[in-house]
Amino acid sequence: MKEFAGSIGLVLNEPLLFDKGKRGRVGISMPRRDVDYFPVDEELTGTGPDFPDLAEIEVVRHYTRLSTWNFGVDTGMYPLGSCTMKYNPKTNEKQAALPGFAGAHPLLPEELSQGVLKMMFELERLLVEITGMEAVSLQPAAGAQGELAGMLVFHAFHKSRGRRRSKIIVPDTAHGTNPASAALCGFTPVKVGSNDRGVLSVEGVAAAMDDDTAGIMVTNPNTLGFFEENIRGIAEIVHARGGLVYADGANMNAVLGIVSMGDIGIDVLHLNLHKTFSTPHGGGGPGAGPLCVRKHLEPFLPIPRIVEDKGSFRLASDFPLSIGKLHAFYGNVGIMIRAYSYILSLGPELKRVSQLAVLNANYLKEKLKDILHLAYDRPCMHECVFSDKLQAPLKISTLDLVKRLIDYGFHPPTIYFPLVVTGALMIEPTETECKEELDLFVEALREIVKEAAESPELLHNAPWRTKVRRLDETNAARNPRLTCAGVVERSEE
Amino acid sequence: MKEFAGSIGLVLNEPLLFDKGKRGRVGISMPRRDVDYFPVDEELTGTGPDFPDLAEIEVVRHYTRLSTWNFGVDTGMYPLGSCTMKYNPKTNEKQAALPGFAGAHPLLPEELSQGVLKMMFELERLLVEITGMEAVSLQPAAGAQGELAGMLVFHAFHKSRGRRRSKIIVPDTAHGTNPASAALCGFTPVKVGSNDRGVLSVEGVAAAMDDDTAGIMVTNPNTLGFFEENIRGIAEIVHARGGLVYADGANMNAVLGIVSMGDIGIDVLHLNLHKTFSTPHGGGGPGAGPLCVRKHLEPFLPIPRIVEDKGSFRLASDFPLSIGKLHAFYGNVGIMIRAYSYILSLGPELKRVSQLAVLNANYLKEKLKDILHLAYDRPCMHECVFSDKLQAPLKISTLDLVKRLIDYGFHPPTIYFPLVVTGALMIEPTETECKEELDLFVEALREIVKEAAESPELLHNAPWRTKVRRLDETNAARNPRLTCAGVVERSEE
Amino acid sequence: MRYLPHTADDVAEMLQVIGASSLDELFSSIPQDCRTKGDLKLPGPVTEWELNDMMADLAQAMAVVPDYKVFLGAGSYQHYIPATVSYLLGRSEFSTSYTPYQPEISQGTLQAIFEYQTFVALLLGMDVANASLYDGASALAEALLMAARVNGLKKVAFSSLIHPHYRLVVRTYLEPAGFEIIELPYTSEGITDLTGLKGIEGLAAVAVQSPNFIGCIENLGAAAGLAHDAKSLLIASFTEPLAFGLYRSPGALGADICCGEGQSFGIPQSYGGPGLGMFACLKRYVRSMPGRLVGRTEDRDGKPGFVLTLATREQHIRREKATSNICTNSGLCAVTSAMYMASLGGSGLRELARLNYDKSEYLKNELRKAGFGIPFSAPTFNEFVVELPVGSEAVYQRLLDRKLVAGLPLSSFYSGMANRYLLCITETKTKKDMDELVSQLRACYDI
Amino acid sequence: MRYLPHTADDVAEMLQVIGASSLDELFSSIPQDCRTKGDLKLPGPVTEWELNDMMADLAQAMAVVPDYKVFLGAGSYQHYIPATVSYLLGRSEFSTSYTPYQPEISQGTLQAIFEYQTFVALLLGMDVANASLYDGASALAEALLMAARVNGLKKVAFSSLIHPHYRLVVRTYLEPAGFEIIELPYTSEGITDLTGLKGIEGLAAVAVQSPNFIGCIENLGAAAGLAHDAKSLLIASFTEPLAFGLYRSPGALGADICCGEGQSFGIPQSYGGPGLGMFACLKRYVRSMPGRLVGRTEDRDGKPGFVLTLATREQHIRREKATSNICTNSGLCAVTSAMYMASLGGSGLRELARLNYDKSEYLKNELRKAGFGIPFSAPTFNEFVVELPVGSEAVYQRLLDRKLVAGLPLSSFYSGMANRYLLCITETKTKKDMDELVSQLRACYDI
Ligand SMILES: Cc1ncc(COP(=O)(O)O)c(C=O)c1O
Ligand SMILES: Cc1ncc(COP(=O)(O)O)c(C=O)c1O
Repeated sequence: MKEFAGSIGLVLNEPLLFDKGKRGRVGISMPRRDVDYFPVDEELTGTGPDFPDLAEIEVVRHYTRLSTWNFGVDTGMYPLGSCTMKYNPKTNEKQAALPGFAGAHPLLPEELSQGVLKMMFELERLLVEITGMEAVSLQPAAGAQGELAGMLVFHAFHKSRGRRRSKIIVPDTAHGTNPASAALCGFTPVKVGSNDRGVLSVEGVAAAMDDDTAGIMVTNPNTLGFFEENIRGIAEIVHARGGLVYADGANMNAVLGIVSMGDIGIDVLHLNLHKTFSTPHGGGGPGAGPLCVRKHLEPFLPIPRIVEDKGSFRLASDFPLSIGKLHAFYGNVGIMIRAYSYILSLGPELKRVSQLAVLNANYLKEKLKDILHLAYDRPCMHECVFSDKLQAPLKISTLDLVKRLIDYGFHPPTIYFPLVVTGALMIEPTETECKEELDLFVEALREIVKEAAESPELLHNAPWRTKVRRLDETNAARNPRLTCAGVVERSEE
Repeated sequence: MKEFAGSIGLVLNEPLLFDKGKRGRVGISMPRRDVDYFPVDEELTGTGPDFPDLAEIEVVRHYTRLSTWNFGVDTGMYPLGSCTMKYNPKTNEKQAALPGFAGAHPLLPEELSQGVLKMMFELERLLVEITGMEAVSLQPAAGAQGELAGMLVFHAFHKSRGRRRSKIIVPDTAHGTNPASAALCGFTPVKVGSNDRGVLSVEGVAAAMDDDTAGIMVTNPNTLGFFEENIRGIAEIVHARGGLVYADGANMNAVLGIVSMGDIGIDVLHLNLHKTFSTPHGGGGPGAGPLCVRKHLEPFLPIPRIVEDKGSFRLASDFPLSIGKLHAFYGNVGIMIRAYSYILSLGPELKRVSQLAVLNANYLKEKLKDILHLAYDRPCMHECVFSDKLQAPLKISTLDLVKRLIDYGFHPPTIYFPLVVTGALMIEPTETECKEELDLFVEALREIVKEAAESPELLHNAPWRTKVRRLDETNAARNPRLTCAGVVERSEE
Repeated sequence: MRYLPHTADDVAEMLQVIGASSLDELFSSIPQDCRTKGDLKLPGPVTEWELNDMMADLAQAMAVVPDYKVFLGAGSYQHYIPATVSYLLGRSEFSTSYTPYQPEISQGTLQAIFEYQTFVALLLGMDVANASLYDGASALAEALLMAARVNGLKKVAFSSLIHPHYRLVVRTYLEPAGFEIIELPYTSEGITDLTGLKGIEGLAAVAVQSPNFIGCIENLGAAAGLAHDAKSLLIASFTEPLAFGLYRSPGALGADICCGEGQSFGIPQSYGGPGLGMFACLKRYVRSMPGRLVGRTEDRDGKPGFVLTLATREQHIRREKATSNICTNSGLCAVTSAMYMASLGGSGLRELARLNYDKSEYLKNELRKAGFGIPFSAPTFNEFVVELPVGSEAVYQRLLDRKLVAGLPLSSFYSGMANRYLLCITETKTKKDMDELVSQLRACYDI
Repeated sequence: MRYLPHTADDVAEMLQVIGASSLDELFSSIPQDCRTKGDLKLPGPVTEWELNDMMADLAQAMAVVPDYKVFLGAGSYQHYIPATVSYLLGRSEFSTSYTPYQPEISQGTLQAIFEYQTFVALLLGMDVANASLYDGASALAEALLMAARVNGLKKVAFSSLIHPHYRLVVRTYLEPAGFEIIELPYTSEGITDLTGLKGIEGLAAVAVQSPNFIGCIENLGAAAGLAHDAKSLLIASFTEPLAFGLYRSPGALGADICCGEGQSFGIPQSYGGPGLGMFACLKRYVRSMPGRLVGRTEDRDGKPGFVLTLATREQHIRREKATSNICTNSGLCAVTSAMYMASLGGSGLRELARLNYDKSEYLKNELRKAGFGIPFSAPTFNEFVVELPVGSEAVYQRLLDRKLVAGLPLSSFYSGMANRYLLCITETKTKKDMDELVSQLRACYDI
């Protein structure tokens, strides 16, 4: 057997912060007091929260140890379908940390903020070129907020035409944020199914589309990894009934420089900078979810917008049709800097990013389809969806398969999504994985599938080598313990 | 049993770099070529070395994974006697990385180098105040080079007085670098033993000192953790016979602000910035070993020296008695910046550093002396030396004891040094460990000592939880494999 | 290109396995009329070194310390960030990992977030906190939506002294869904005028910010009383959590939901984002909470560990019935703030908060002594309003030329606030900085 | 103080365990007359924030890019350093660990150094390399000492075109131990004049640097022939290892020991240190080598792993009989250079070396075209000597005022080199930078 990455090594235990420390220590350099004490209204003051006092070394060791319990992209392959866990270039971190950016106050007078404003303005232009859309707002703080912004644009668009529509078409393969975002705006999602090729049909959409429907939310390529090949026809139908077409661009990594979203009937699109544009996920954020629209929807974009005036830049809010503000300031500028750096570093080679992402996914699909059931046996885009159908007779579930992958040194793929595939296993290798790594991943899955037949308990009880084994999620939800016991004691009743 | 830091977790395997990569990849951003190709003499050019070509992600993962196989001060307690593995403040790293420092060329005209020159000049002044010596050269690149510089000063001093002495007194407790450094200068080390209190006696030194002896090298506090209480008497004897007194200052962490080396008869002293002054060890360097001398030896210090001229600084080399240059430029400036930052951050609190270092060592000594044999049962300075005497009847060696400590999440102490204690176990906790950590360490050793009696195989085969188990060092030395097999193939014969 | 590991050979071999003759052929499922015409017209690729220069140029064009003294707060605060925090959060195991859906290999993030939840609950005096929301503004919107869910009502009231941007964000979130929003006026002391609350029926929540936008400490206790009398929830919003190192926590004063911006705690200002939406509430409302939650549990061997929990509130399970659409949140910022809070400790937090208070009181005093007006009498934390004599716009501009940003002009935010400026003083401003500001102001006004 | 974790209670409890009444009492074994009188008169303590300001001020007072264009090499080279390298070596498992005496928990450092040894051996065309020495200068001294040990002789010869500082360091190391050192002159082409070697008896080693101090490629093959004829070893020294991406390696040309400075490979210049002493030799001499060595072996379970090996050469075992006194070396710099070499790869190394060559040839050409003298005709790598018309000191100073550091004046290093300057061009200099230099020089001389 080949040597896989998973191994046994020394990883240290570490208690909760709240079980450490001693009153009177300090882990920060207390700034010099160069003024006197002033009187303070004792009625208003409290004793301050009961945080533990720790020395600097205790803080450093605590988080150093914690970090070693985590898997990251730098640790190994992270084939999370729908999530594009590509390599996060280190130079981007350096740019975002430049004091001129990191230390900039958002309410500085515009003449003192030209650097950031220019960067944002140019990033908008770059995203216009990449998506084929016509105007961009960088304000949404993540994909889901981008979706919300998009839905608000739908709402505002219809309102501007003096109507209020209550429904929205959402395919059954959609990410959960899509219906949730629609609902937040007061829309009722109407589900449509995909055809036997795993894509939406024009007829299916036509049947659902009516005059009370604000439009449709599609994900393209969709979460089964297929390009919605009928998108133009669908857009025509929707537009004909006065609706708009929204595209969830979480999967843009498949089609950079390949598909111009503006040309295929999409009116509104959000991007995930923390997917396609390489900004790190940070264990769950922060991200950024720019909203891209066609010209006729530009008046609805969030304010403030960045406007160029003879080579200098300012923030403008005089857009009466705007959906308003979504963020306390202008969105996640630190993330924009990273994405901007990434785009400049690749330039027109961005197209190759998608080509290789799709190459990697199809390669895995070919190499794995004899051992894992392929939900739809046809060429895929940047990800492909398998299921546990072949292993089910052995009483091996998707969960068992992927937990065992951990022992081999790989992060599990996305599982049980999209919902339309039972026991789904959604693999997106991304373009930053090299062929050898893919081959190793294939070999690991081959071993695991063999183990499934020969020693199923290896899978049922996997992972074996992690800091903790499978965790009791049921009890966690039944008796939620959400803060350190004994520390937060607010006697409620 | 308490929960100790040692645990099992996911640590990934990683092959050798030379088993990775593929011709045509690149992990660096190739700078733009803005000039033509010029002719090159083909006779002189080669094919270049056969390094593997790797993508950036491969390099990042490789070293990320390798790093997780290492223990560092940020990982846990590192009680290495004689090595002062204290916490390395992160802010010092930040200072050393400032572009004005990190990017400075050493041959810049002096008027363009005032920042670094001032820092170095001031650091010398600070070390003068801290040691009580009178002049400092920052040039030696590590402790051993400081020792060599000191021996060269001895040599030059005697030469300047028209004599050449061939011997030097070195206590049997000395670190191996002391006799090696002396020998490098052509001195023959003469061993003297310590008395039953673990220190040198005046008589012992008097008996060894003669007119062919250049002087003595002491370590104070010595490597048994004791202050050489007879140092003044010893210095008198040595001085009376025309010799000089050298002190290895590797153990200065015990006596900052407590002992003024210049006042107790020391003529030459080296410091280890990477011990006492918190600069990180980097897995074996780089360090810095400044040389401090009394006034009468200042003319012998290495050149160039930093000289102040009406508030500006320059490098001066017009010191005819100087021992010469030791370093291509001025020594390890990056390390000096860190030490300078450390000293400024502590200021007069440096004394408390030593007080707490000694407190910690004595605390451990008290807490452990019933289970481990104490080589000398008396109050110690910043470190204390135990041995495996109590465990020997159980066929448990020092090595077994400390390898088992790894399973408990602690780095082993220094072992089998100093040589005068058989099976020595030398513990230096340093001041940056808190009481709870010391208590945990004590408890771990108590468990281990219990295991030694109850299940000795746990110790003999320890460590259990590391990436590799005990390694075959004999075969490594017998059949040295010092480069990747199959990669370096220079057919020699 | 260093980010793309494929050699020509790799591509050829892989295409062969797939059975495609070219990279282009991989996209054959995309109809021709959906293809981009021509190549992307993008600048670059630039090298890493060119990028360094370009970005340094842009960064250079920003007014930051040490060149500028910036007395701005108003929702974004300049606080010192320890080198330890920057180092630790840069460890790739934290920064390059995904949302911890696979708990066995995400215990680092999970424990760190669990501890963050504990810190936030302690800080705000609440029972539970979530794993973060985007920022203070959307957190307030989510809080109002949550209160509406809890009470089944679509009418809310908020103070006009809540950060004006936050109020705009709330309107963006709530108005399309048909909410009614009542804005409460403010008193001459600089706090919310709650008297109007009395008559209102069917109110889901009352939201007040303390310290409020103009730096004043609100009477949260009174607000809680009135809100609870009206059977509605009190939502306490904030932009400067450091205040709770000195002033009583919203929880102690009766808030039901507490939310705000955590940027002050170790997160760079970064021109306003990413920030950290802190969000906490009473235990009884936890199942209505938006956002992720980390909970403690045990593994198969009985070993303690952490998992994402109560996911049935969330969009990936509940889809359109979710308590919120939030998915990616501000995980790394939450961890950052936990690192910062751990570094401060309880003692450090109290000391630093007091120092912020005393410094700003010093400036307030000096300005008063110099004859400038302090229009609002309510106690403040590290921000307060100064009223300059007429002609302040020109003075402000002159100070800018001298690299002093003398606070935020309030005239565009509130009517009747001409010549009023919101000044912020944190520990990063020295006595000397403040004396300089006062003396420059005096010089400009010839006093 | 954040570095000192002891609370007053801790101290009291611990003193009680020890049986001491005060911290002072812990030092009772130190005679009173050995005690420091009074307190340390040190500035500070300064806060982290004050330190930031102080150090930024000092760093500001240095001439570095982008403000200055520095055409200096001469043993310290400005090369681009990838952000990846800085990040990776900053991981505390690498930076805060000790010398890997405990191999089970030091495999990261050990494998990285083993790979470094392999890189260096490949680069230099040698069999084995050690784990590093301090810098190029002491590495040369150690090489000469080693040759003396191998041959049992105390006479050595070195080229006068070895870096002048290195020659000084060699003298410092060798002269007190009674060595005889012969310095070889140089030819008008700019390389070592080896003719004098013929007659010398009892020579332990001949040392030549290539590219030499004035940038020229030496005839190492001829030197090897002559050295070996004289039964001595050829030591090849270097300051710019990037040259071996283009030119043949010293090993291929017959060197027995090869040593030099590795700073070029990813290590910041830092005003000259820390650097990286690279050191390699033929297998047959390995047991005479100074410094640490990492070797491959197996653990109890037969699993491959790495250890420090051949320690019997070293001071901690052999004490005064050791092959050298070196203990702490440049471990982290060695790892850094390995990270850099891994990032370049073989293809990148060749490409980058060629780019350095072509850029410097471009400047050489432009200078020549402008009428300036190129006194030495031997091929160079990325450094070469230009001869300016008389009055060059004033011109040099005028360029300094324009933030151009126009190379290193050679007059203080060699007689007969008035008006000669050693210019260095790496990939960090653009065509524009070079054109600017030439045009400024022309302007100064009115040509
Ligand atoms: C297809 C799809 N849409 C939307 C989202 C939501 O993006 P975010 O998590 O940034 O809010 C995701 C994220 O997982 C996704 O995969
Ligand atoms: C007592 C003593 N002296 C000298 C040295 C040598 O210092 P360096 O390793 O910096 O050369 C050491 C290092 O371990 C030491 O412990």
